[in-house]
Amino acid sequence: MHVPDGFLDAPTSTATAVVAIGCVGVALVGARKELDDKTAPMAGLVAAFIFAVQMLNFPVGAGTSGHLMGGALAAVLVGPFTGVLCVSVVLLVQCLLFADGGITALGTNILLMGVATVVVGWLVFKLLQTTMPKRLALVPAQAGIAAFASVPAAALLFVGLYAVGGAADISMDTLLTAMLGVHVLIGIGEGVITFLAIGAVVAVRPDLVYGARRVLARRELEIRSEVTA
Amino acid sequence: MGAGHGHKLHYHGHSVVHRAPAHLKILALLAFMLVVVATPRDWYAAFAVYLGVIAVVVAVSKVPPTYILKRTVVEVPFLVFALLLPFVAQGPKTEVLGVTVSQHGLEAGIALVVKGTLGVLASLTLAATTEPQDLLAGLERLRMPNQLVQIMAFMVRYLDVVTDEMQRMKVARESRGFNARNPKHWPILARSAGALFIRSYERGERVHLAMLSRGYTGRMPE
Amino acid sequence: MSTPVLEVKGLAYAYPDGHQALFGVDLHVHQGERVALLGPNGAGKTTLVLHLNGIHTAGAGSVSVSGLPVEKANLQEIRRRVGVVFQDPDDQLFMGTVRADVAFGPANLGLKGAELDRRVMDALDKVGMTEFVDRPPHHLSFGQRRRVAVATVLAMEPEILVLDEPSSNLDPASRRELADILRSLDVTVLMVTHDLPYALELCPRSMVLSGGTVVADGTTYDVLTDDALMKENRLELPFGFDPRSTPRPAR
Amino acid sequence: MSTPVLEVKGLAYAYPDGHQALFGVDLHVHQGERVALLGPNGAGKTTLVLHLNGIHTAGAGSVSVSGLPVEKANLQEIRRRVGVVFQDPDDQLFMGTVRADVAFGPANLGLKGAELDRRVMDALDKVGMTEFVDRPPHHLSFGQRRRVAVATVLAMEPEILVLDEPSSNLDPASRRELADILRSLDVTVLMVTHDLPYALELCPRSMVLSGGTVVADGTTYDVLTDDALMKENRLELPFGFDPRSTPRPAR
Ligand SMILES: Nc1ncnc2c1ncn2[C@@H]1O[C@H](COP(=O)(O)OP(=O)(O)OP(=O)(O)O)[C@@H](O)[C@H]1O
Ligand SMILES: Nc1ncnc2c1ncn2[C@@H]1O[C@H](COP(=O)(O)OP(=O)(O)OP(=O)(O)O)[C@@H](O)[C@H]1O
Ligand SMILES: [Mg+2]
Ligand SMILES: [Mg+2]
Repeated sequence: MHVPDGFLDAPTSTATAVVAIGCVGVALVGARKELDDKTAPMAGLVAAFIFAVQMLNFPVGAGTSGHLMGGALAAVLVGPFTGVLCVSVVLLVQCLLFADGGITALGTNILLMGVATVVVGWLVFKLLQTTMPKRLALVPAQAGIAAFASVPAAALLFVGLYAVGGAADISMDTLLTAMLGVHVLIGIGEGVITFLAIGAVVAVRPDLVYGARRVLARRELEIRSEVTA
Repeated sequence: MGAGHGHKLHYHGHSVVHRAPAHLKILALLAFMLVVVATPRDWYAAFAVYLGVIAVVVAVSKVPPTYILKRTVVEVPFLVFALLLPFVAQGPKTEVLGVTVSQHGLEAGIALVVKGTLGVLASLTLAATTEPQDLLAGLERLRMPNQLVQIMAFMVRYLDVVTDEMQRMKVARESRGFNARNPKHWPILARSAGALFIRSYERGERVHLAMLSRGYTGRMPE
Repeated sequence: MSTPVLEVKGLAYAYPDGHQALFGVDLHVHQGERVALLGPNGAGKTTLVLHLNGIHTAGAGSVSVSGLPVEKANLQEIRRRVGVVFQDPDDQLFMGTVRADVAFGPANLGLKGAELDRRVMDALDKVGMTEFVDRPPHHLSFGQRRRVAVATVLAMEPEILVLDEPSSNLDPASRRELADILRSLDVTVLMVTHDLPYALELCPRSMVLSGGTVVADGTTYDVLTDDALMKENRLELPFGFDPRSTPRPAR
Repeated sequence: MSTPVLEVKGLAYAYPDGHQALFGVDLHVHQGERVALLGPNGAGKTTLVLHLNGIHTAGAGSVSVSGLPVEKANLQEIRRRVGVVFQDPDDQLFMGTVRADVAFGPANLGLKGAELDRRVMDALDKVGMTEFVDRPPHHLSFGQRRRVAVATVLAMEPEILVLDEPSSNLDPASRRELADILRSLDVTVLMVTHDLPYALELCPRSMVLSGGTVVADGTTYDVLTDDALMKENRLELPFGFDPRSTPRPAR
């Protein structure tokens, strides 16, 4: 759902840009706790992966294009604040190097795909974590469900923005039904991919999953004293 | 993993446009598009002028126009949307070539195509004349916060690592009699995608540590 | 004489960046031979090896395996016959566990269930890696990865084994065990190596590749004792080793 | 005795996936020594080496370099003093050209212009790679990449050189040249190797690491001639080599 230049009217674009800048600012402050020497490369990789995933762009039914978003995946892997930063960077690169999403619509796009999916994904994930038993094996499923929920949420916001600043007055009911219908389908794909990806990482490098840190047990080291020649 | 030896959209060249500082190019793109978006949708002459401006920049840059035109396909999904607008929008109807369509939707659709296309052409011109590395430096000069710069630097680098690892895995698979055309092999591809993620991460992590081992402090030496 | 199992004629190749690595290579290897491929760094050994199962495509000249030209139509069959152990084990291992990685090749040949399992465990047993069967390969030490890489190829039971520096990064015992394995198999072996005593021990015949052409071909003993040839091609005998004073290895 | 330049005490470490690799390692290396670190595949040699400049962080125990504990505050200084050549050259090379890659370290130390250039060309000259200065490192042969990897570290002129299997994949002449370079430098050397004659030739002292602990430490000659120790740790002398019949190397 990369919004191109001129899709929403100027006041709406400006407003979303201001809100997006605010959100990224909050994320920058929040990410200080999440981002260090070792997690910076991880954030870069997550960005690269989301980039790759979003390249799978397929036109769908009544209008807009659909593709996976990766917001929930980012939130679970690197934390919500860094997650917002990752997706925002992806959108910036896509806009500047691939002309995917207009530069004047960058704020809108960040709000839709960077902020909405990450926040909704993270909230659902946290909710599931607090209500379910603390087990590492459950993390991928929780992430998958969170990812599924995040996509229609972003679609809803998209319809809202279009109602405010859309260029043509189409029936909101039609748009809403179409967008939700399509994005529930995309959400299923998103959920499955997120489940698989988080599952693969949890299996061999659970320490890399931000959302799994809480459930990681501390390990004891064994010392073997041997007679040295 | 070569540190930024071009990307698929970069067209190697030495024109004025290539050499212009990246931060100025980004600002120019932004200003240009703001003007385009703010232009009322029925000032068709203005849009013709904008298109002329892009054409001149492309000509100066010596990037073959077909090179840029071929890449406008990213726009296709929204073209579909624009084409549908006249049929789904409400309001007064009008007739075009014997088909009844929404007057409002028609105008909106045309405006969408025009403005969107200008945006795509302008961005592609920037992409074709700017290395990712320079773009990064440009954004840094524009005071993009350091955390974002770092994430973007790693992202650009990882895109190389991931493609590189993917290529290696492909060769390895084929040497052992694998043939990806067969759909029953898709589960294998899915599983090796998980391995690809960890592998790329760990390779990138080791390289990052190698950089730290040689005194890297987060900024490339001149 | 029978058709050679490996036949390379006038092979030339340039990498996509324009760098030419092979300048007309001719070689024949016959059924059951064990041949060492020696030569300095950058001679083109790896480039040559990657032509033998069609990973690179000849720029000029031809390669054939048991009379079958290496070309698109025959690739499937050729890759079944020729097993290549790459110089870098990271190029060879790509699945999430050692078991899945070793099973990958035989599974592509159509093996299933117990038979597949037996192949996998057999191959891992040969290289002494059975206890690592459920670990991810990229979490092993370099030498352990090398051993798994060898196992992935052994599991396919190819007729022709091509190994690119298989002994590097192996501990001395594993190196000897690998030699034992190679000697015990009834296959044709072409082995790239910089370890000259190892070549003498294992391969009765040696070829020297230098600057993209074959500059010598003869018994390993003759090659290693030809001082002028050795010097020209950056081949030197290691500290404390003299082929003249070792027992001539049995064929 | 002076403070050791490398001091490791009770070092234990587990990888993030839970696999423990070091179980309490103790070792000292003094100024100007050349020490070989031997041991079977998977012994923990690489894991140990990566603690010496703070790439891994000790799970238990401590590491210090010239009296400076390896911890966050000292990392910058320690990485200036300790140069590590990784086992896999692909982990070490990351820039677009050989020149940029070799210049990376010295440039981070603040070198510029002609001085930087001299360092780069000197280092490349030592490993015989000057003619490749403008090629991308990932388009080189494995052995060539290994040589460039060594050059990237030599260019930083560290006080302590730690090398993880530097001779693997090198052609015999390069191997000897590397030995000559290491002997000519006035630095402390810790070298991981599976090449026992090479260890004997170059390092008067050897340590054996096995199962994550140090099981032997003595002169290389004594270690290589201790048959029981050798057998236990998968160390075997190669075909045709007998340390007892070689000249005792000069220190
Ligand atoms: N991907 C590549 N692109 C361009 N040139 C390459 C590439 N790989 C290798 N070369 C060049 O081709 C020549 C032959 O390389 P090759 O890898 O075949 O050497 P080799 O004999 O295997 O050496 P080594 O003993 O170091 O493994 C070298 O000069 C090398 O620089
Ligand atoms: N990234 C990793 N994650 C988990 N375990 C690892 C990882 N790297 C190595 N190991 C394990 O730690 C142990 C020690 O590995 P290390 O790489 O230090 O061995 P090494 O002595 O260097 O062996 P080699 O001679 O084969 O290079 C091995 O059992 C290995 O399987
Ligand atoms: Mg090679
Ligand atoms: Mg090692």
